[in-house]
Amino acid sequence: MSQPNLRVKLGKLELKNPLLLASGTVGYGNEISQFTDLSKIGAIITKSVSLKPRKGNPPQRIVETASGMLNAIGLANVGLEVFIKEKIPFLRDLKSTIICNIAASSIEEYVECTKTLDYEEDIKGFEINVSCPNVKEGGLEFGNNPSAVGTITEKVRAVTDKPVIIKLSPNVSRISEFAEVARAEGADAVSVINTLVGTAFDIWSRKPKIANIIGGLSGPAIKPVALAKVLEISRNVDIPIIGVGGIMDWKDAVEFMIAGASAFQIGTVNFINPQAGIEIIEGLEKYCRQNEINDLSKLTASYELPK
Amino acid sequence: MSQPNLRVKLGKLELKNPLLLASGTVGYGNEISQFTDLSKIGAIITKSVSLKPRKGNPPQRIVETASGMLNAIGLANVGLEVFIKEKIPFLRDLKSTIICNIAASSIEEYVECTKTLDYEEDIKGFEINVSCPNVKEGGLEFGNNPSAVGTITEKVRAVTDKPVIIKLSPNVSRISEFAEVARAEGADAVSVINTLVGTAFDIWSRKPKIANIIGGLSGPAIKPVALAKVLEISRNVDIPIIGVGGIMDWKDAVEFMIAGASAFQIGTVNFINPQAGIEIIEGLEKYCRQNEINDLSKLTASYELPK
Amino acid sequence: MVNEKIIVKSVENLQPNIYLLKAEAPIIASQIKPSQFCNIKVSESYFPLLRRPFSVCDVEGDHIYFMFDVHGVGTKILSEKKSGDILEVLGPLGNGFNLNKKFTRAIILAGGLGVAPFPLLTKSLSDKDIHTFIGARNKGYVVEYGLKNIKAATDDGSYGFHGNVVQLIETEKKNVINDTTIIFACGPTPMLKAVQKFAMENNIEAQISTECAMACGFGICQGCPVHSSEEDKYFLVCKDGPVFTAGEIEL
Amino acid sequence: MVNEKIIVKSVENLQPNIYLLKAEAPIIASQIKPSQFCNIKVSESYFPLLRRPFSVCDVEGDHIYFMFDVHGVGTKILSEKKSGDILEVLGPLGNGFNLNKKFTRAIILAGGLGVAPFPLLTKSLSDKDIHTFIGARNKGYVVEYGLKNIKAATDDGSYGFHGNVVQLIETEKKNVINDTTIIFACGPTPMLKAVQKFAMENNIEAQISTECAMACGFGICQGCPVHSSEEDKYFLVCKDGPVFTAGEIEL
Ligand SMILES: Cc1cc2nc3c(=O)[nH]c(=O)nc-3n(C[C@H](O)[C@H](O)[C@H](O)COP(=O)(O)OP(=O)(O)OC[C@H]3O[C@@H](n4cnc5c(N)ncnc54)[C@H](O)[C@@H]3O)c2cc1C
Ligand SMILES: Cc1cc2nc3c(=O)[nH]c(=O)nc-3n(C[C@H](O)[C@H](O)[C@H](O)COP(=O)(O)OP(=O)(O)OC[C@H]3O[C@@H](n4cnc5c(N)ncnc54)[C@H](O)[C@@H]3O)c2cc1C
Ligand SMILES: Cc1cc2nc3c(=O)[nH]c(=O)nc-3n(C[C@H](O)[C@H](O)[C@H](O)COP(=O)(O)O)c2cc1C
Ligand SMILES: Cc1cc2nc3c(=O)[nH]c(=O)nc-3n(C[C@H](O)[C@H](O)[C@H](O)COP(=O)(O)O)c2cc1C
Ligand code: FES
Ligand code: FES
Repeated sequence: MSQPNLRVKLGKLELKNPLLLASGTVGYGNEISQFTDLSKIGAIITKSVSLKPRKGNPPQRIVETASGMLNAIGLANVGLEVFIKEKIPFLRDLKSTIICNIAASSIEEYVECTKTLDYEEDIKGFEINVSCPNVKEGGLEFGNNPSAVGTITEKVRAVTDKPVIIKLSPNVSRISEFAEVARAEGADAVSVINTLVGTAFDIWSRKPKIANIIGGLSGPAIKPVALAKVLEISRNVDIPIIGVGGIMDWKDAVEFMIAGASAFQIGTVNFINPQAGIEIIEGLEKYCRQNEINDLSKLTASYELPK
Repeated sequence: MSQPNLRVKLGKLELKNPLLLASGTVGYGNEISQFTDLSKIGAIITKSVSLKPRKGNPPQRIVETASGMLNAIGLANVGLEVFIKEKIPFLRDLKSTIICNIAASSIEEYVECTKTLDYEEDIKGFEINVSCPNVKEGGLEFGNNPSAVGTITEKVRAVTDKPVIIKLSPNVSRISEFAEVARAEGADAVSVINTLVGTAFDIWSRKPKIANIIGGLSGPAIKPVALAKVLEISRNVDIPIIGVGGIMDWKDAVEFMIAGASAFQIGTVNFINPQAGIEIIEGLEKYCRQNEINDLSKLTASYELPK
Repeated sequence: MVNEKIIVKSVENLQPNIYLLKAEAPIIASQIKPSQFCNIKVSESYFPLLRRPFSVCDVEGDHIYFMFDVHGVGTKILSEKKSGDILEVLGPLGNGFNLNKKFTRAIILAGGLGVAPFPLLTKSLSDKDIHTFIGARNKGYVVEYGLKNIKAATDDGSYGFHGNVVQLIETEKKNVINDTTIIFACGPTPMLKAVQKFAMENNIEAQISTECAMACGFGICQGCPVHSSEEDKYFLVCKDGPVFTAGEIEL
Repeated sequence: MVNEKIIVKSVENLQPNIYLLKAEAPIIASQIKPSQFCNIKVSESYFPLLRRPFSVCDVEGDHIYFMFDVHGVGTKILSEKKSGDILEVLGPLGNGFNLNKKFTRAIILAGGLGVAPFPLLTKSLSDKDIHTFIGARNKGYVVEYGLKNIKAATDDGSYGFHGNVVQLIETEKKNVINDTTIIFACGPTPMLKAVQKFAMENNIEAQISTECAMACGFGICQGCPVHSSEEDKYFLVCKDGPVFTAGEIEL
């Protein structure tokens, strides 16, 4: 069989394949580029950037849990200026498709960041993080309030013609309501899901294992939850979905696409297997050949549900 | 050091120790009683009972996930009549403390079940399941709606003087709102958490791995989420908490008590280690001695949080 | 039913991908009946989380045998066990074949790893006239361990009859079926359905040993339903089964 | 930095709970510097999920050594590795000790498993005058493998000096400190704090090798911050460290 077509289209966003590197799990690409050819993957979503640099949370920031990990990095990032001056050029030279993830503490900050970055032609799209559980001011609050998500989407949409992806929080009852607001306000796609709120305690010191007290749960442990959220949106809202949560190999990626995802992101697995991205793309090609799928995008929402 | 005191008090409910067997994970006690002396544990919470018998969902009802499992049993149960005639006498003879979990599709059904069971002196309390993700009519809907939970609590409270425990759904943004409603309407305690909504697909058949499409995620995978929910309630609402979610050994149990739980339940672990209950109680005693805790209840909410 | 710590004695290959695990298990060995099963904790940790159910394949004194193929993570771990390793095993579980019946001839129908329970059955039917029919994907999956009077079928015809085991018995029924025959069958669900049909058509009693996903294996999780063909209710495979009469259940 | 598949050659006990793992790792062996580390995938599966970071303890030709104690699930699995097992190892990671300095004498301060990086350092300082001070819980945790000119301290006095390693160096400083001395220290954080204080008071350079929870080990997760003592910012232990000068960081 001929080489299967891995290209996918999400609203205005076209990608050579559906594999994206999740924001915050590959920094700005420097380190991971030693293991994964960033020109071969669908896109890299850069670490959440904010207007001003953020120092991040004090240690301990991470802890392992059963088939997962908790993190409370606190959106440590270099800030808009350094990001533009130093990080973008590096990624440009690697010929990688850049999607810029923006995290802010106010609607104005979201808008200002988007406006400024819109001029950067190397940035092919924006992922708006309305759902980081680890920053006091904004994050969670926005993420769990449909009208706030609506306003952010609307305001960001107004200042850029580039693809806008809204990254949704899983810590809600009906995520499809949020996806619907995003769609209505002109988002090109939604990323589903960010981390689940979790914590862990040391039973001897009685202190939380991470300094921020609560953190975001990621990894294989959350895959069933992420899949259910993707499926819920796929069955109720007409918007492209980028699935994320616990993907470790190509089988998990296929599972997300079947459940409704047009593309997917890998996060935690990058820490354990920095070659995962390339291996997953190869696995997808093999799967397509085995199942005579000439166009991978046909897999999206191909679930067969009992009546 | 002398034998530590394991007794705990939750509102009107007094237990010889804080270990409860979670509803739906030990049926009505018959089978587990071959491994665990039911007179030695805090209490057994019986499988959710409804007015009429429920056949339950078709196969496949369960599937293993990373450090967890999905289930969609569909509240299969013998119904109120058989429960009273056959199940209660058996447990009475074993001298075990019985807490009866009630699941219903309407507020009226909750009330009627409670009324009828209130006459059974062997039932020492009620756990009201407003949060089963696997029944179409009711369950989830109630569980994600604070006013519904308020009404159910109020109505059930009105027909019994026995301890009433509301079992909360984790599939919400702020679980403390629900705990507060339960408290305000007179609940003695809240059980936190029921399972998380999840799913899984077979990548070859493209069918969901469980016939009900979505199921409830339980096991070690969800422990960080359950702990965060317990902590959130402990910090915001003045009501005793029964922690549940991913407890596999005494260390996990201690972690839940530190995070705010006055008692805890074990569920999934019963399937893997039917002696877990007794082992955990022994572990708690040992921990108390090592740390010179003469009264286990002092552990509840003993967390030390950074400023 | 006990939760016995059993000691692995050996793990040998019967075929490249098929293993026979021998373990010292005095309690279970003394209680087990043909086609009862055990729920095995394959590792000391909680990875994988759930136990794995396996029929007891054979018994020798204090020793029991499990026969399995490497299917996924759990069977992979089992296949790597070494002599001296300890396994926590819950058993005997479920109801085995019902042998308190008047019959002189036993027809054993096994599909794939469905052969697993039959060495033990064969032993306990020493006084009966046994005809064994086994079906396998190909020559490399045919296992004759502990069986008697065997006729084999392979899907690809690489060994014995070319076809499946139910097609094979069709061609042989004249010679093997009499009025005091009972069929004992175990294998994948499609095969068991065919056996149900075959038993009906030839109206002979068939006892079928079923398989399904399980968590606890002893009746507390309600995870293993199979629908009754008489009433609108579910049986539990682990407690009411795994053996059912062909007429009892809807597969 | 590579993700090398290394082949375990042996795992031996140096003390009842302390292990030395030898593995064939040509690439890492040829690149590693003292106190750089590797992030080891201890199992083929994703249990445990994260890799485990370990200093390279020693190098012999194509072989590298790791020294560790059984602490939790990951080190337990490592301690059970057999000759021939394959490990995926990411390394060399971080910056090792800075040896491009003018010094004639090296004082090695090791607390507990903090001895791990020093056999390799000792080898590479063959031309220097080395004084090694090691501290351990008790006799059963004292490891002298690959070290030179050793003085030991134990918390319970069961071997050598009764006290910790920093108290020991206090009593010895007259004899060992001169103006071209550098301290190389590794151990638990409380000990490293004491070393910072000691170095300050006696104003000698100290290079301390730190430890903290890590996910990736190579700079992408931001999980391993340590606060700078000069500016209001965090270094990353895995990338900017694990070795820092005593004055650089706030522990
Ligand atoms: C009563 C009973 C008796 C059995 N006897 C034998 C036997 O003697 N020899 C043998 O080789 N196999 C037997 N099986 C099937 C055996 O349990 C599965 O092959 C095994 O659980 C696969 O585990 P895994 O981790 O290797 O596969 P995975 O696919 O990794 O398992 C994932 C999950 O699916 C479940 N699962 C996967 N396949 C099956 C299956 N076919 N049946 C039930 N659950 C499954 C596992 O238990 C686990 O919970 C029996 C099953 C049952 C129910
Ligand atoms: C740069 C560096 C070099 C190290 N070198 C060595 C060495 O040479 N020899 C040695 O014995 N130990 C060394 N350690 C500590 C070693 O990484 C831990 O002992 C090991 O990770 C414990 O894993 P576990 O699964 O056995 O313990 P668990 O407690 O089960 O681990 C749970 C989680 O906590 C983390 N963790 C637990 N203890 C530590 C610790 N002390 N430091 C960092 N993370 C920890 C684990 O990595 C894992 O993510 C080093 C640590 C770092 C950061
Ligand atoms: C250490 C870490 C840092 C993260 N930082 C961010 C971030 O800055 N912005 C963001 O939108 N998501 C962030 N995430 C969430 C991931 O992008 C992803 O949504 C989540 O980890 C689930 O995917 P996974 O299970 O594959 O890791 C972070 C996750 C981890 C583990
Ligand atoms: C198979 C299964 C059946 C369950 N049935 C019920 C039920 O009938 N009623 C209920 O309130 N909770 C039910 N639960 C939820 C458990 O009581 C518990 O809240 C959940 O499993 C989390 O705890 P665990 O991780 O220790 O299992 C069930 C859980 C499982 C795994
Ligand atoms: S497997 Fe649990 S009830 Fe049958
Ligand atoms: S461990 Fe990931 S950045 Fe240091």
